Amino acid sequence: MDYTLKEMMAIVAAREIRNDDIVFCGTGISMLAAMAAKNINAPESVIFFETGAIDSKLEDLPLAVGDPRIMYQSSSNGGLLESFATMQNPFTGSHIVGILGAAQIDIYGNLNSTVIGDYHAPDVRFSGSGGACDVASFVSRSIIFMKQEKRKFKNKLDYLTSPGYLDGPEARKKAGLPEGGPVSVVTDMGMMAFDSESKKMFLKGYYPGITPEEILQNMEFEIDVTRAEEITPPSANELSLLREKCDPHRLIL
Amino acid sequence: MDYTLKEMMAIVAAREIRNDDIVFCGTGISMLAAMAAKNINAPESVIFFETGAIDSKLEDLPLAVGDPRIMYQSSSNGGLLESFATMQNPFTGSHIVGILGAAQIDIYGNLNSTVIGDYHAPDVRFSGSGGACDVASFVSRSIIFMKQEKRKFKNKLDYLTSPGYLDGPEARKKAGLPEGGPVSVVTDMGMMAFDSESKKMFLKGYYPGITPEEILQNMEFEIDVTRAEEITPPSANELSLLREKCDPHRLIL
Amino acid sequence: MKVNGNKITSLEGAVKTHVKDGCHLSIGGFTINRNPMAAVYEIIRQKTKNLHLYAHSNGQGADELIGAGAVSCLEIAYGGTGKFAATCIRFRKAVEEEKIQVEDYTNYQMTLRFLAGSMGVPFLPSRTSLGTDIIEKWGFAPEFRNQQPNIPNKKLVVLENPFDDWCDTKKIVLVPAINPDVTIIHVQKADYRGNCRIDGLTFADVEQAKAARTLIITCEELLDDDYLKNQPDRNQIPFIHADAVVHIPYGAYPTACYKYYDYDPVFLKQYAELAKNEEKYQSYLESIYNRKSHRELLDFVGRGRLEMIKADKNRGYAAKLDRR
Amino acid sequence: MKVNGNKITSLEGAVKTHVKDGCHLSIGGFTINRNPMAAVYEIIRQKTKNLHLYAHSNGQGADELIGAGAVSCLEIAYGGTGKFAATCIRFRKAVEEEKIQVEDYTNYQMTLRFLAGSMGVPFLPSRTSLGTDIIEKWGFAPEFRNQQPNIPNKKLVVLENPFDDWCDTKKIVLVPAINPDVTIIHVQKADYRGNCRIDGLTFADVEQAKAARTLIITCEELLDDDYLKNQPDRNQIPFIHADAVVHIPYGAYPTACYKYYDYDPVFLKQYAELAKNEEKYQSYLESIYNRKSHRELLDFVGRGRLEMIKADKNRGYAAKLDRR
Repeated sequence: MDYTLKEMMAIVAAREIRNDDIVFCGTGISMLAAMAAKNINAPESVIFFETGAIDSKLEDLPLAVGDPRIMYQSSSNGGLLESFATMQNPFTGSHIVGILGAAQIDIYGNLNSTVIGDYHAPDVRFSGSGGACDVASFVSRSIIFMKQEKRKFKNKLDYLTSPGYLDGPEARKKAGLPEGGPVSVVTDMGMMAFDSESKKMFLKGYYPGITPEEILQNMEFEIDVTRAEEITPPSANELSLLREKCDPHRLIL
Repeated sequence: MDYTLKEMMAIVAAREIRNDDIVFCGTGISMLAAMAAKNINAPESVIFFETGAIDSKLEDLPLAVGDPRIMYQSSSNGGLLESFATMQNPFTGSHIVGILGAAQIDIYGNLNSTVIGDYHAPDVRFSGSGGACDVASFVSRSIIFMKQEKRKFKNKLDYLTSPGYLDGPEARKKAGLPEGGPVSVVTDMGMMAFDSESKKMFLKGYYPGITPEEILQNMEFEIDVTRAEEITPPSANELSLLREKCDPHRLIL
Repeated sequence: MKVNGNKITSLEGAVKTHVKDGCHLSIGGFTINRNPMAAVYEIIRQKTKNLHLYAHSNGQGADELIGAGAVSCLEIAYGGTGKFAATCIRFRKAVEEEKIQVEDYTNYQMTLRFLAGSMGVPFLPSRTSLGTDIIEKWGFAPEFRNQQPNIPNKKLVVLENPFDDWCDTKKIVLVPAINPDVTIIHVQKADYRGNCRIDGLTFADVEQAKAARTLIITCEELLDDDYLKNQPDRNQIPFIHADAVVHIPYGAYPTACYKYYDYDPVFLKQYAELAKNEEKYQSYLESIYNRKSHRELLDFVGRGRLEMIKADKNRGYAAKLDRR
Repeated sequence: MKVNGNKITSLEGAVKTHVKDGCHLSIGGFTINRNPMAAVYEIIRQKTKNLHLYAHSNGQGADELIGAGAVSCLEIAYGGTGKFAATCIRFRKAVEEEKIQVEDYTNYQMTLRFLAGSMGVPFLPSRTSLGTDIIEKWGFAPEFRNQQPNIPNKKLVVLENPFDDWCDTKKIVLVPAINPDVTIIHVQKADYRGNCRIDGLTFADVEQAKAARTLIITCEELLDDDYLKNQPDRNQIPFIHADAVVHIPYGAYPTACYKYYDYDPVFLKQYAELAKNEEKYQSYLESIYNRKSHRELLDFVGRGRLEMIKADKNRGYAAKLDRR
């Protein structure tokens, strides 16, 4: 089966989504993963956007969470207030899975999407939190997309925008955050999960043709790779649904 | 001119309302006063309800602030959140005049609409604050309807539901309340106002046929009556607009 | 809440499953409008007891629950039904006879409390009630509060503004969140998953709905998913908050349901009369117990009166209704 | 705000009267949707300087104001336009070159800050950002904050929950209210007094509008009072908040306006390209200065492209638009 890395990543993330999940998604590949889950393995899952649309029909792929395509035939069109309240709400929030991306990640799944360098005189400025910090703070679990690069998997973040497990077990609780935190990091080489005790990232799987060593070489910090297994590539069915149902015009893929 | 006391009271209160006022009103005579102002002396004033309707057409007289008649052709149908936020909002709140009623009032215009007797074992229980305390707390000025009775004009309230000037000048500020407070008390015998220095109630006017002494006899506390003048009764024009435009079916009058 | 799927059920089943003795309940509507009356009568019929009821100005529904002895604790802003009863009569009796414990808030405070619950925060701030007995006098004794894990330890808290005098504010009142076990609302339109469209004012229904652990929706019309999704801007509550959907026309009767029917002044006046008399009220309660469903109340009221309160298409209420 | 009366005015006049140098401004919309672009270009044309801009995720509008050098201080959650620029390019440059001072919040925090302003409270609480640098690192130095009477003395405050652990919450973040001098929003429908109807998502427009001292509304369609009052449930902003109403079709172009037109991918892609190049950006700015009105931009873009982005009646966007 011929597939691109982007397709692999979208499918790997989609497989993490279950029926009865409410999926918060952002733009780009995260939107694609949410749509893939809905069209493939979790038809009862519900997609929702921080801008306030829930369960949009999504006949056409949105290019931003402010895209008018998410307003068409949704269950309700609210605003930012409603959407973030839904995440922080104890009853709905516990069903929500967030999909995030970032410029940097550390071993506890904390994310930086604000600056490289000093905050007050940055070398590189990024978009900033947007809703990412809110999602990472509120929802029961989150899936993170990252490029597997040494400068992105950092011992220490230049700026901690969105909370993962902060500095280890109990740290979220101590800081005052709700339970939750990242569960998967999907990269262009494999997938990490987080140890239930130490809350540290470990390698859960690698793509066919990639070795755990290669992944380690593309990270600044060391992670446990003993639990890693090769990840099953996208099936023909997964691929065709992804291509034909989710992004027929190849806007993201 | 023949008129009832209720008509006199509605007209006297209506005269206090100006163009560019946003009038919060409750049920009964307060609704009538607001409608009278709009139909007679302040056509640009805007009526709004704590339930969330602004500038309703009011083709028919509502019998409660939850009456569906206030939902017809309003400018916006929101909810309680929107309406009270509008009162607390610094820009809109400063234009709002509230019309209130109560079971008891004291010399500083504080109101009781909760209980007679001990709060924990009341002799008489009333409806409670509803939005009255919110209105009295937030808006720039309020007009109060009262029956002129000794048991209602009290030295000390059994329960302070809605703040007037609390215990005198500066007291609202000290308590943390926004500026504002009551400006008029309209009764079945006359109208009181509040001294700009002492914040104490004084008699501003009495109805034809009523003397200041009679009014004092119907109050537990003493007020200054030296500034009182006879109040002009409703004109033929005022009366006909009140009767024909505001309450043709005599639901309140 | 239940994320997805078909949530249609019977009223009897929904009340039996969710509204248990001692449960913390809130009901939607305002005074004489859109109270979930069919559900209120069903709760009375099932003789549920010891409810902890959260009301802002839910007049008729709250009064009937209290009158039936279903309520032991009440947090409330206003117990009245406008012209029909300036103070709700069974509410007044129950408080004067010390049959229920009451905690008083303002309408805005109750609304903020539901909003806080729906937002997942422990409190929200406002400047209302500073200097009043709403702050000074607590209906629930501190010991009572400490005994109950599902109510907050304080009625409210006055906080110095931590941002100095930002917004010209020195002090602010924090009111604690409410997360009812169950909220019941009556809406004009819903679908099988629980998307809701309310016509006219929403009162505090949306906040009450989203604050609840379990949401029961009764509706005038049960529609296709597609119908409601064609105008998503008009749907205030998305299905993810809903647990049970019950189709029950005239489900707010004798209170009003904008665009469908008006309140019934005959019923409300009769109710206010008989509520004053112990004996008459007991036989009124018997009549509720003896009915099997809301349908039987409507049959008893009769087509003629229902026709009289039918809403004009344009105005949304019955313009010609005699309300004296 | 102005309570009642006719508020119709020209865009040039509204901007000249209300958007002064140094003014605290917020604009509506989100990334590539319903930004008040006609007003943004008018502000650029009038060479307004030293704006203190409040943005949540107002992508294109915020970036063009920053690119034109109109902004000196920025409070923001997100500077991006989705696929067109993951990080807005002029925003990025301005921050990296330290030409503007930035304070970072989250989207929810910015929304709550506008909500607090609209509600008249100095702050609102949420559990977001605990343990992060959003709390630790302040963009505006304390001295700067103390010098400016119209910004709060603190970026935010972490408070111990005064209701013990009610709602399982030990700590909470309070964010300070924003009351902008001016908010500008672009809506689908408005009337002469300033009643507004927004189709599709409202983003944070309603809160931004109600938080402002002065509200300028630009609209696709200017309608009779009666038209909007026939469906009051759909009007999110009542006229009492409004100061100026400007009728300006395609007023959100090149961003989208649901039910009217889509975003223009050609424009947004070209913009992202030229924003990377100093020289090209200068001549882009010249082209704005040289235009007398938004109309001239639309004429320049041409009927063909406007036709391409025209929204399908049913879907509300241009389904066949080539967005690659």
